[in-house]
Amino acid sequence: MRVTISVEQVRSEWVRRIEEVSGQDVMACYHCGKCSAGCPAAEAMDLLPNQIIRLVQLGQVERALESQTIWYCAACQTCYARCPKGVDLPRLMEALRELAMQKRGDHLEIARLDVQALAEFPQQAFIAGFRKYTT
Amino acid sequence: MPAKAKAHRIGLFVCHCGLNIAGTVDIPQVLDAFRDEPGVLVSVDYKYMCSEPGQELIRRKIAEEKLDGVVVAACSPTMHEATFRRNAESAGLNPYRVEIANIREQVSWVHAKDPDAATRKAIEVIRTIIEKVRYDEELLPFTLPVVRRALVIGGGIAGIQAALDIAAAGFPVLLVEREARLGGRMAQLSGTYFNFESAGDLLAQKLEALRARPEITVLTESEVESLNGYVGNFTVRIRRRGEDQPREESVGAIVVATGFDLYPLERLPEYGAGAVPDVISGLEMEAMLRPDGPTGGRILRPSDGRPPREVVFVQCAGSRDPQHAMPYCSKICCMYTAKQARLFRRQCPDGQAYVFYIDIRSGGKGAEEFVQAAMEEERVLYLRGKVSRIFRDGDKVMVWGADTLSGQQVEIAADLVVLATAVVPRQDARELAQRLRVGTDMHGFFNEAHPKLRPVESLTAGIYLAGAAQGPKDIPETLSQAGAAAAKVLSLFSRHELVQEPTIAWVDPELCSACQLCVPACPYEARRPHPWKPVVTVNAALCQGCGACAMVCPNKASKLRNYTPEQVLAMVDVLFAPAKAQEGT
Amino acid sequence: MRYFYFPGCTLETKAVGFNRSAKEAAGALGVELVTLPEWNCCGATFPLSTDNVLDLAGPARNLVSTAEAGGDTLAVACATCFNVLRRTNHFLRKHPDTLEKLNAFLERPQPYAGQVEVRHLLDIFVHDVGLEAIRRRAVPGLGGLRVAAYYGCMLLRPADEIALDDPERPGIMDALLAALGAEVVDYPHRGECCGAYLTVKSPEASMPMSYRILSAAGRAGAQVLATACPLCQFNLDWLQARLRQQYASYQPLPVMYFTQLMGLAFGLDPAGYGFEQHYVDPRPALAQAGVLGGIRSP
Amino acid sequence: MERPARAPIAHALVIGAGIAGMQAALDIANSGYPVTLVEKLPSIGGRMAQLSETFPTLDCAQCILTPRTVEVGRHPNIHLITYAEVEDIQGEPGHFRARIRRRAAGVRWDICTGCGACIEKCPTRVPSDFDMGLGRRKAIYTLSPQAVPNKPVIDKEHCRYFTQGKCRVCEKVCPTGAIAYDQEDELLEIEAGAIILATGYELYDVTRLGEYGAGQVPDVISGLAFERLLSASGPTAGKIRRPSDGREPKEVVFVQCAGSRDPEKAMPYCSTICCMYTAKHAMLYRHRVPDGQAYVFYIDIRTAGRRYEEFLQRAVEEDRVLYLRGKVSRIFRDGEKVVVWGADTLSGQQVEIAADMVVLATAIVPRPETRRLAEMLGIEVDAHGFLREANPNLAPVSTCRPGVFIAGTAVGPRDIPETVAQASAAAAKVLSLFARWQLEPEVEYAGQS
Repeated sequence: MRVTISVEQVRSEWVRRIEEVSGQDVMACYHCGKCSAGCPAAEAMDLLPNQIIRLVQLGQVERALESQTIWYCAACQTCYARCPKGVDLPRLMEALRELAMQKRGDHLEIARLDVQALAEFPQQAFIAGFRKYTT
Repeated sequence: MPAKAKAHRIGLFVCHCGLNIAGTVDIPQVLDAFRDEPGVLVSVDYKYMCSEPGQELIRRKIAEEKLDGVVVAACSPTMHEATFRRNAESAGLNPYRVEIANIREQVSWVHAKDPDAATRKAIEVIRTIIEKVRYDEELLPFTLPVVRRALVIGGGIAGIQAALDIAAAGFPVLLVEREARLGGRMAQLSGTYFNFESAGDLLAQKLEALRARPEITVLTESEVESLNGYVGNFTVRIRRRGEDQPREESVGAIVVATGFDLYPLERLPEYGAGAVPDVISGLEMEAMLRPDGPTGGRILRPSDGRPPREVVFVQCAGSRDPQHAMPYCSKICCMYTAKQARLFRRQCPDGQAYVFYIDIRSGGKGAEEFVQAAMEEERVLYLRGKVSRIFRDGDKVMVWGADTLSGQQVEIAADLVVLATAVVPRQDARELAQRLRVGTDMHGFFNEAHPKLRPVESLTAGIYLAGAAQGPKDIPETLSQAGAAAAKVLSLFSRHELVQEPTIAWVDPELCSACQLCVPACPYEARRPHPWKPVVTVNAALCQGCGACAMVCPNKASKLRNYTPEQVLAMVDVLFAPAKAQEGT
Repeated sequence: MRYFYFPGCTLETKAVGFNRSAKEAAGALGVELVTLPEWNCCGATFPLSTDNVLDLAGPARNLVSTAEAGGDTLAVACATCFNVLRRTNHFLRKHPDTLEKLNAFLERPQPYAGQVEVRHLLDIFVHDVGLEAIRRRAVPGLGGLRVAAYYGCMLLRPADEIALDDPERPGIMDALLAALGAEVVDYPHRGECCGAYLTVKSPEASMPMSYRILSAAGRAGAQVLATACPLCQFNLDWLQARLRQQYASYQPLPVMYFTQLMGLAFGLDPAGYGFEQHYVDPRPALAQAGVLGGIRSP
Repeated sequence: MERPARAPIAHALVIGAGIAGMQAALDIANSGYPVTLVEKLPSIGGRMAQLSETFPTLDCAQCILTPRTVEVGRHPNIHLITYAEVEDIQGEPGHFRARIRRRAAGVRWDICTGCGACIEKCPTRVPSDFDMGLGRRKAIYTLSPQAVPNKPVIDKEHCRYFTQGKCRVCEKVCPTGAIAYDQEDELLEIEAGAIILATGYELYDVTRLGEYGAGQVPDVISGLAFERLLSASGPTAGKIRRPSDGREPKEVVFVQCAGSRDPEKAMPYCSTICCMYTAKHAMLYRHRVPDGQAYVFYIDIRTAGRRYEEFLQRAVEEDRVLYLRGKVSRIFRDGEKVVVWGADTLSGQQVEIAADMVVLATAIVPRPETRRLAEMLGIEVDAHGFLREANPNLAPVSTCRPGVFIAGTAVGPRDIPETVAQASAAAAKVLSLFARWQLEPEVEYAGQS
């Protein structure tokens, strides 16, 4: 499918909000791909981390929000530690998660979790998980 | 066979050239083959014969063994013949008794897969060259006067800089420009990409400096019609538009700085073939960005004169396309595109610039930072992918491209499209090259003598190259190259006379019948019938020793020094009957 | 040496063995850890959005409490708590406006000025106690037990904020373990992420991440993997049952807290170290290496 | 020589004898003016002497360089001072005075014949900087067999006589008695009318690239080290052997932008030459190891230059070099392999290559002494330490100080043809100046545009 790119799209309110919430300039990314190269969770992702920034640059925020990638980011900071342009990708992912949940509600339904496993998890796993997956 | 004193104390020096030769050719076997060669007193090898220890080895052997001839089996004579001859001369041997057996370009490199055959061929090549040395005469070079005045062809920034640097040393310069005004392509530019300095201001400074130099004579609306002569003594015929008589000028050196053209839009059918008014070239964009340009510095669509809001820049329009257009990279487009996109955004704060690219080539000082700033400060959106199609759709220009980074096909309805069309040689570059007798590549860019170490010299002595006539380059590089060409001219002019190689043609008056077949055969116009004697004469200064005259001479009266028919026959003989030839010596 | 100590939620519940061994090991080295009065949860993740003032209040409150109690250092064992507290502190020091807002929000008598230093126990042991003192105290020692030091994310990144070690070539835990008499093995993934909280919703995502670390440590010859983070410990330990199902040749590797190894090296009674709560029981490996010799398993 | 007291001196000082300094010196000397050429190392040729073959023609570097070094070494107008550094420069255009410290070589070069007996018999071997640590040299050494001048120096830090007080083998075997252990540094004062700075570059320190192994993984080497492996006169005689175990690597990964285009962690600029030399490396590797596979990780392939794009396409098409668009994130040792974690942003996949060897195209950085010389001369350097042009668009070889010119990679990363052109351009400035002085000897200084 051919995607239409326009000034309205690349300068959309969504892009502005993501930049504001994340505190990041998405245009700083020049797509060297180092984030994608080192991401330890990439195996589970449907898009690579740099492709997520790419979609935001193109103003295709909706596609970025649909991607499972944002939920698989563990904020491990590997990408940010090595980014040549100092783009804090974990913050961008956080902003996308917040936006996704504002639009669609929580990503985690506690009732659906495996009860047995639930009893096993350490406290911090819950707290962290709930903070990332719920509003 | 002539009864002259033949070389009979010959030294053979075989170079390994690291692994370049030794990796293929069996050097010990080669040395063995000449161990008992009559007249060959020395046969030794060394890793790099051209290095100081290698040269020292040759000098020592010449002295110790009183050698009267030397064969160096190594790389092509164009590389090191001069080196080895100079070296031998310093050891007291006549340099024209030194010959190169090319066992690299003509042996090891081309037969790398068959070492045995390569070794046999190396031996044969060396054998013939030894035969040649036996018959080599001891020659003396002669000198020619130098006209210390330069001709610069092309009045763009390259030509201006070269003229300035030559004139600064006090030498007269003739600057010939085809157009009515100096400045060339730089006069068409808006600003440079480092700091947006106005190209016009920069050019004005250079022109001011030019006017302050009494040594420089500017001939506008003029073209070089023909060239005769040789390094230090060229005669050039220049015709000014509208004048009947061309003027003839004497110069000692020439700098060719004729600049570039752009690949024509009409030859890019998928991009509208020049028929969509709002698809323009980079130079047309420059014109709009120039404060003194047709729009007073405002970017306006050619179709309706309105300012565009969305502008798409398409790089590699005709470049990096061996199938349809030019295979090479035009080098300057990435940077001027970034500059134009930034300038557009500064002019139109609510506008959006898009750049389609394959690779962003912002090499060079400050260039990468400049492009990054375009993305961050002007928020120019770079899209990695070559545009496939551009067409008009109402008052929009549709651009079909791809973003290979997100893996999507994209479409932009733009108001204006700027094509970074390929930098190509001037249309008539090849004709000029023929007139000047310098080489061009397959595209028509002038060829340098060596891509690494002799970037501003042509293969014709006394003719130097500067700027985009030699290949796409930006302004700083052009200025450096122009300065470099000037340095070569100044080196030449530091001497009052030049040394000329004596390995040229001569006419044996006993054999010449003055048939004059050789006169048109000579590509250097070095031959004239004698005013009253029935022979043809050779202008030694013009003769380059190519041998065309010897080929056509029915009487074998035209001969090349140290390439006589006897010599060549001896070389052939020894090749086909080595045993017999050996008996004969 | 006396420090205020922040145990954190997990060390009070799921990781009591970590808590106990940390305190005992510290005590054995003459380090007194005074539990911070009225400590509260750090929040488990450092807030990453810019509208994060309220999210910072939780962790910041612990810093304020430390300052009010007259402490200049807050010692932390849990790598996650350490990361969150330290980043919070760093953020407040760099953003005086946020600090001011927080002070107003917390309404404490003394406004906090960023004076507390958040430090990890590894840092205190290695730099305040010193490796030489640890080496002297390490009797009976670890007897050449082959240990892979695992740092994960929280002890290392972001480097300029955490500043505990070189994020690409960390060595502080290796140095400590070596001083304890362990043979530290070299393996490439000591700073790779284990999957962290992804396990809560998507264990299938954290599995390959943990596998990468465990298998590399195992190939390098490790008998035990050492960590400083309860979440890493959990992921790396708990997931091994699944890894065994998925990869036929997978060899289990016990995952321990570095403080548990300290206790053993110092000859302390590991009774309360909670070995029985580990999914991969470390005791056989320890016994095999002779480290549990003489100590009765509970 | 009697001149008016303030007559400017038509004598040039060129600092640095790499290809830039040599070219500038030759252009000036060939025009009849004397040149003093000062080089820090024992012999001339600079970085180019370390290269194997050159792009895009694959001419062997040694073959095209040696005639130049020999020419410089024997030029009657060039006063060559190697193993020496400029310590101080005073004065003004036309009348610079430079103090040069020539380090004690421990060998009397005036009587040394360069026979090499001392080098052969020296019992001490140390890693060779010239071979980027991949090969070894003796404690008395020349940089290469083709060195100009071909005279050895004693490395006092490693020489047994200097460190332990005994040995003196070189002294015993020297046929001319040239060994002089007690030789002292020599201070030379020279006067010059104009100066050209051509001090060259260094490589970004790999130990600062933690994620790429920080120099700790032996089979991760720099591009310049790979040049030495490719070089027929290098430590492996041109055979591709990896440093850890001497085996022929079957899969080699080339990583571009190692320290370049990285404003956050390293250098923000593009180092310009890496794309071409990496394409050359990959190509030459495939020629030497026909069953090997070469991979190149890149962000943008920057093969702008005459016949460069065509060269690149040849590497891809004929030598089947696989280019992967993405910056490498991590390199680590795993058993006998060097594992490279990268991405192919074009297919949108993370990739991992278990390579036998990795070559890093480390960033070009200025030498620290360039900044020192610039300060001495009162000329500017940029934020990184590269020399600053008077105006990059108008006067790329001039500086803010009249009479002081610049050339080569000390000004910024660039390839050999550009360096050579720039060096000649700097020479042209000097030649114009000198010619003016000769025409109008009473003029102290003629301004330059």
